[in-house]
Amino acid sequence: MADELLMGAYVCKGCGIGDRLDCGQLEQTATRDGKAKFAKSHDFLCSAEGVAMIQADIDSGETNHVILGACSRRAKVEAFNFQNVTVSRANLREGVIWVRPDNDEANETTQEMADDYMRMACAESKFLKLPQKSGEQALNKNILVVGGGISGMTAAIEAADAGYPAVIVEKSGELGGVMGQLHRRVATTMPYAEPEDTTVADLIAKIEAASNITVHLNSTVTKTAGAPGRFDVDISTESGATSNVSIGAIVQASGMKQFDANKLTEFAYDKSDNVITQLELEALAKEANGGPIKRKDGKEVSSVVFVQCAGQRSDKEGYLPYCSGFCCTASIKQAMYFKDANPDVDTVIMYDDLRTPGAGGEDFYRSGQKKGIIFTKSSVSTIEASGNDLTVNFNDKILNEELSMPADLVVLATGQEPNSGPHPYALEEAKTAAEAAGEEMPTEVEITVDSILNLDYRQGTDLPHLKHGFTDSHFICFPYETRRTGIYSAGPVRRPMDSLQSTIDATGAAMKAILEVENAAKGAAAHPRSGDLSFPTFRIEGCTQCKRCTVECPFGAIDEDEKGFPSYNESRCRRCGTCMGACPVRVISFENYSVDSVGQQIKNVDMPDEFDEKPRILVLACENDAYPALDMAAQNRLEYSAFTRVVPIRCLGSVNTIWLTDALNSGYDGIVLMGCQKGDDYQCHFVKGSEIAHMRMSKIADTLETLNLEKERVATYEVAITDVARTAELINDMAKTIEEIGMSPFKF
Amino acid sequence: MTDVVATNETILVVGGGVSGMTTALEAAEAGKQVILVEKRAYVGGRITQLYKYFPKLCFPTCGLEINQRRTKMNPNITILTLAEVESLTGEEGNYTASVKISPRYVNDRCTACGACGEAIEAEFDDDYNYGMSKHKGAYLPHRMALPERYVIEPAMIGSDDAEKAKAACPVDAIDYDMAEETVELKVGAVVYATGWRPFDANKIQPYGYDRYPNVITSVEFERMNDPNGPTGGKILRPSDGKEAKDIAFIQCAGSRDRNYLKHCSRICCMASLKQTTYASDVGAKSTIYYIDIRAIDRFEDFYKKVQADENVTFIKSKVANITLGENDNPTLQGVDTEGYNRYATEHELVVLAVGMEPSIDVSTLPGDVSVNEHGYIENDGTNGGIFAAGCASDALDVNRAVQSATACALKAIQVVNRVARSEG
Amino acid sequence: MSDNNQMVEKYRNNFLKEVEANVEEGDWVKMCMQCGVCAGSCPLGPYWDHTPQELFMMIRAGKREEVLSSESMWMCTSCYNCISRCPRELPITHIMHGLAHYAKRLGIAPKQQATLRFSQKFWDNLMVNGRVNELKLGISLYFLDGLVQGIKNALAAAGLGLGMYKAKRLNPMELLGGHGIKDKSGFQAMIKKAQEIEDARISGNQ
Amino acid sequence: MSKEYSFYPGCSSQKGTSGSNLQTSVNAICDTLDIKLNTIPDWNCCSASIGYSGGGELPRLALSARNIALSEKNNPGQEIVATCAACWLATRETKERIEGSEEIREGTEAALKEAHLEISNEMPKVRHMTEVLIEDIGFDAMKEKVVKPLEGIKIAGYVGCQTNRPFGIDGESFENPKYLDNMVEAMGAEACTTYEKKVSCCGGALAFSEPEKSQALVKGIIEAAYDNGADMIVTPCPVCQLNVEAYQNDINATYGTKFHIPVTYYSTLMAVAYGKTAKEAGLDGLMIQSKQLNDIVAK
Repeated sequence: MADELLMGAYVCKGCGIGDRLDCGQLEQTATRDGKAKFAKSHDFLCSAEGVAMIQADIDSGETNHVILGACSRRAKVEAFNFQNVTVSRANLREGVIWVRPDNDEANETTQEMADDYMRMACAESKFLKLPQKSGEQALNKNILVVGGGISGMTAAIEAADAGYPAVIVEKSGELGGVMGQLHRRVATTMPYAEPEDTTVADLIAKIEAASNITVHLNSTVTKTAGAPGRFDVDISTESGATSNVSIGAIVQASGMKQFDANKLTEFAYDKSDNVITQLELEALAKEANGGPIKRKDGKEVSSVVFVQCAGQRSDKEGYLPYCSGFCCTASIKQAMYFKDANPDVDTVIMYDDLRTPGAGGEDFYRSGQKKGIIFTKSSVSTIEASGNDLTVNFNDKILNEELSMPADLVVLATGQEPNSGPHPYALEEAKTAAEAAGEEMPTEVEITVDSILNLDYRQGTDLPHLKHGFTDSHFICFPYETRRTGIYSAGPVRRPMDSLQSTIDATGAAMKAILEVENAAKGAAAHPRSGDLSFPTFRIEGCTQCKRCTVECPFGAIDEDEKGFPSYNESRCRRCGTCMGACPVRVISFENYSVDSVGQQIKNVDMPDEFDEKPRILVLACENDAYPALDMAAQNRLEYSAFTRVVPIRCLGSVNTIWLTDALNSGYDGIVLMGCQKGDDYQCHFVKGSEIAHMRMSKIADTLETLNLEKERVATYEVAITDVARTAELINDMAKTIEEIGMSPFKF
Repeated sequence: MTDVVATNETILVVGGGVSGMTTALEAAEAGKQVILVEKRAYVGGRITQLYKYFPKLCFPTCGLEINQRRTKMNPNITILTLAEVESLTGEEGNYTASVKISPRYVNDRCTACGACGEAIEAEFDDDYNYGMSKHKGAYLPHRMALPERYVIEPAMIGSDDAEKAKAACPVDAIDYDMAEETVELKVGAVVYATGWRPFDANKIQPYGYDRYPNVITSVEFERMNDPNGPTGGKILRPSDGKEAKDIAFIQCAGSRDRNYLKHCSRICCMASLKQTTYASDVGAKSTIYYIDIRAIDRFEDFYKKVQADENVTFIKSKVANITLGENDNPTLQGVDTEGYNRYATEHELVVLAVGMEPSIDVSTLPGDVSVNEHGYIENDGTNGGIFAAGCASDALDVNRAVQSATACALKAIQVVNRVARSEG
Repeated sequence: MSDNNQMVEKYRNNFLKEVEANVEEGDWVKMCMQCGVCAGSCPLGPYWDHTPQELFMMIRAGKREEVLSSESMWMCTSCYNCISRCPRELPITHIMHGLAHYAKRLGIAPKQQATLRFSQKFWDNLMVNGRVNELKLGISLYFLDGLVQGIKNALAAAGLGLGMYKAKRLNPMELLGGHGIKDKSGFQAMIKKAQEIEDARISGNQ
Repeated sequence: MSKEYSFYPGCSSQKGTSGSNLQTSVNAICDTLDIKLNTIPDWNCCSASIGYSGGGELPRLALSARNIALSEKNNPGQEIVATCAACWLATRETKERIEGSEEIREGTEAALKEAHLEISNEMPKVRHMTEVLIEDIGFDAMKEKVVKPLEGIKIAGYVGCQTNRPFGIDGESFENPKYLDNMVEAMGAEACTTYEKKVSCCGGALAFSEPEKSQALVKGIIEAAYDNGADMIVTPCPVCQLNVEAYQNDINATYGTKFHIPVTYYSTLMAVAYGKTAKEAGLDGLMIQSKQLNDIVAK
């Protein structure tokens, strides 16, 4: 593409735009004010003919910066998807005619609105560049899999099967993980009636047979530097021997650890050998191998009680608050071990809620009943051990009685804890919690676990935790979105799950890793701005090494070099622009999104003078939620103030306060910021963007004071995509506020 | 005539709900050619009809917006709407799918300006709102519908309104000459993401859904609570349009029951827990009648939160039957099995937490595909290049459905990569 | 130690096994998932001291005496509501009949239980002629509680009797024999044989 | 050509017994509809669902097995039809129980041997009279034969328990069967379609052993009929008929109600509509006479 800036503006007359607006004037505005090289109108721009017209101009080199005065940037995307040129869109349909009444007194302001959007689009266009390659792109198909349990083995096998070589790092001496310790696993296929082979042996065999899977046993990851497509990973053995591999993307399948049953003193785990955990029973079952199961003292077990939710679903200090999900079916399976060996063994499962979901779960439950397993809804209070005799004291919730019964063996379903590394934001979160609780600020948090990944990242060594130590994603619709691009966790480290779930999960994680490998090769962004080829750069000469960008990046994408300058990692970056918003000296920008590309839109709005009684309201709206909500308000023909000028932004986190001060200085009467919900159930797809923005805006009050403007002139809201009517209301509220407090004095 | 380019390195995804879109997007963004076949006139499936997700109480349309943007921008995905796979033959790496495409009567010139809808009177039951409201004969299925194109109700064809609609269209996008057509697609791998349908509550005779106006289903209740839904977000009794302040939720309505669906539908417990928050938000009381509350993994946190809400009561009991009480109040008969307590309790509104029924028509599958007795396709490794994603494979919540769909993308990629390798 | 013995019995599923082996359709008991639909569906539910679902739990809990001596299952009207609604396909009505019969067979059933006595009379009555003789059945019922109570009952029911007589639905001639089958001997031999087989099976299990 | 069935009348429908007028009226409509019922010779009692105290599983099954065997022997190739719910249920259950278990089949066969009888592997279908009418004759054909439509009578269709559960009529719901209402309307009367007690229990045999409890149930059944504006109650079941009709005075005495509502059989209604005499229709068997029906007969 030629370096010369050739802006071509196109105004669509379709969808009533032509009837409602003076398109001739819009063309003029684009050329006269917007400095477009030319402007054309078309009756139906998104039609094949209209698109062809534009494409022809592009092909003939007439334009390389296309400006479309038509519908919302969310509409007709496929039609206006031009290659090798920048495209800016003035939203004349959803942004103007659909939100304004069609009558004489409205027409003037409606036209002004449209003219401004043309100016804004031109201003943006001027500052847009086509993303160029950074030179960082490289195709590296190697997938690192940390953990050799069923999740890890599955991830490796599935990736390798698709042609992406896998490297497994397992800290123990053999593959298999927890699954390897099991006798059988819960049924995973119809008729879901019998315990199944764990498949661990098959998986190991597959791995040994695979030409493109390498396995490092007795090894851990001692360093992970770089970024997707160019991870530089050290793998060290216990003996300290270190090998270095180059990796494209990472799957963390570090699995689960058993809850420490010694905490369960009420269940006499610490007192009796005959009170054991599910995993310990697996060992006994393996030993018995289909024969009668004997307990430690050699006695054949003739009665066994399974205590569900042992140390789980509890608010007690040190207990697990969550449900581990797998234990109900696991206990049914284990009771089957006994029943299959000898139907006369009494097997009682004491549960609170029996959780055997899905098609298979309920079948397996019925199969257990058919085999004669007794299920009783009850809560076990204590287990008494005297010698080898056990007495289980419990409340039968159906018979509503306090009962007790003897048992040869008691199995505690203690559930699983994630085997995750230290939480990078532990201290930060502890502080916020302390602040909320009004307690004194902690200065440090105790780290009790070893690092799994040893990330050489500015923001910590491991994947951030979500809750209860799990590395899960916060997003229901995007379960794999971690805050460390190119590193995906799978299996029980991510969420409590059983082996079938882990297998599916690991396959999914492998898919994400492969996709990230491909993205890194293209220099394309991962979710949610999938495919975005731009990346942030900064003017080193302007940088003050203030570290805000490196601290605030929600994805830990930015490191610091030895001099303290930010060093960007393109393929870690998600293109939210939070760094750009953070930078006090405004040296950070993207080729297709910059302080100027937005700032100039704001500045290029025509600013009537104070006495025109035509205020200007700037709306900065999150492109994923608030902006669509505004579009839908328009669809519903909800009206909002004609003095509104909306600029879509990638994330509220990308809002640089300079935009606001400039806006206020240049005479805007009110500013409305619309971002996503923050806090515990945040909906910001860049995680922290909205939160950070709210923090920054709380400081804008000072700016307003120095300008001695009323603080009501800037309002920040959490807006959901469903807040269709509300978006319009919020704007109109600001319009009302301005009527009350009067116009801004800063009009020049 | 729709012409679709497909080769045996193409991945066919059947069903464009959250699972199908996920599979399609992951595969397409990894560089594969994908054809997405959707029965409805728009993609997004059932999540477009959900008001909120558990446990975050966030909005499904938020994720939908991202996925739709990804789809619009991705040239590797071809979407066929109003299309159904009628039959599939062949083997791994070489399948032929015959796809029936019903006419939309609106071509891609449509700008969704809405002129056609305004021009006409004819109204039809709105399936999107489970028949609780009407839409015009020319309509946009919902505000975020992708493709963003109007649809003409076939029943309207030939009427004056049909002509009015055509005349009103400023861009000549309405075309009544469109006819049903069948296209044959040659593909390498097939992912069924055909999703689920709510179990037909009319069949649950003891609960009188077919007889009592104030007995509704959980999916209807969900639409009701959407501010953009048929009641503008108000919980209204169908019998008298009054706001319901005392709501009963009956779990396992059609699930875990050999008379209906033998399996546990997994989502209903969490869905009802979620829906109690809608009720609490407007100061209404909720009572949940359950057998086991299945709030698995960290969903337990949400369960605890709801238990702490004094507006919500839990009763461990499968309701025996419902009779009609004063002013159309359903009366629930049963026994609280915890400690034995017989009840006959009136509520103003009853919500049946209806189960998930797989919506795949098994007869369209090749005979050798494993399907379990509940109608779910089993990914047991014996189905060649055919895989099941999301609720075609089991009763799953959205989160697990997306996991499964992502996994299926890789399984399908493995197949077409093998084809590519073999073809050199 | 008796406590302890009792405790030892509890939650041993011996009684469950006993029920599975000896009670009509007893092998279904273990399939109950305690949803309570049967309890809520029973027309005489309020009169049961233990509802079916509770009885099933008690059987699993080894509460042999309590279950077999209970009046509950004698409350079954055979309306089949529970069967048609049970999500787990348990033939509850039959299990109730089976439990009742088994309790009676073991002599643990409450002797004065009205339905027990009526049921017994009904059976005995039909055993005589192969068909039920309503009048004899009726009269024998009235005198179940001895003469005095019998007369009271008779007077109370006189209106009914008279009405039914008028309506030709109660025939005094019945007393002189009335309906019956021809092949009585074959009939009784058949029943005898059936009983023998059943007795053999059950004693075999004990 | 007339349809033939092997007929199992059951104890309560014998001459001079509680359900005899069911028998009379069924004969009447069969005559009109050209249905031939061949009574099973020497049939015996099925023990209803009450003989279980004395009779164990196998002896009780043997009872019905004997009737099936006799039917196979004397009315070969004919489906068994019963008019009494309990008879139908017991017989059909026996068939299914025998088909469902080898042990039970062997047991019953051994027992039958003592009576020199046997059952085949393919035992005949066991059907209820209403099934025959609905499935083999059909509502339209039933309607065609109406000569005296039962105009102006509002009738609550009380299906009861055992006619409806666990088998019922194909395609009908256990909770809200509609066929009895349809029959009523086919006869030109008005059905109380919202009659919510149509399948609730009358106490069955417990009417004898637990009169108070049972009468409390019957009270609800009658009350609901009045609430629905019914002139009379119609039922297919002899036990229901007896329980709901016979105890109205006792109930009035206990609860101070003023119940006096006729309770007839569907077959009585049909016989009347088919222009039969009061005797043929079994109207004389009613303890509570129905003026409306008598008037129509007199027309």
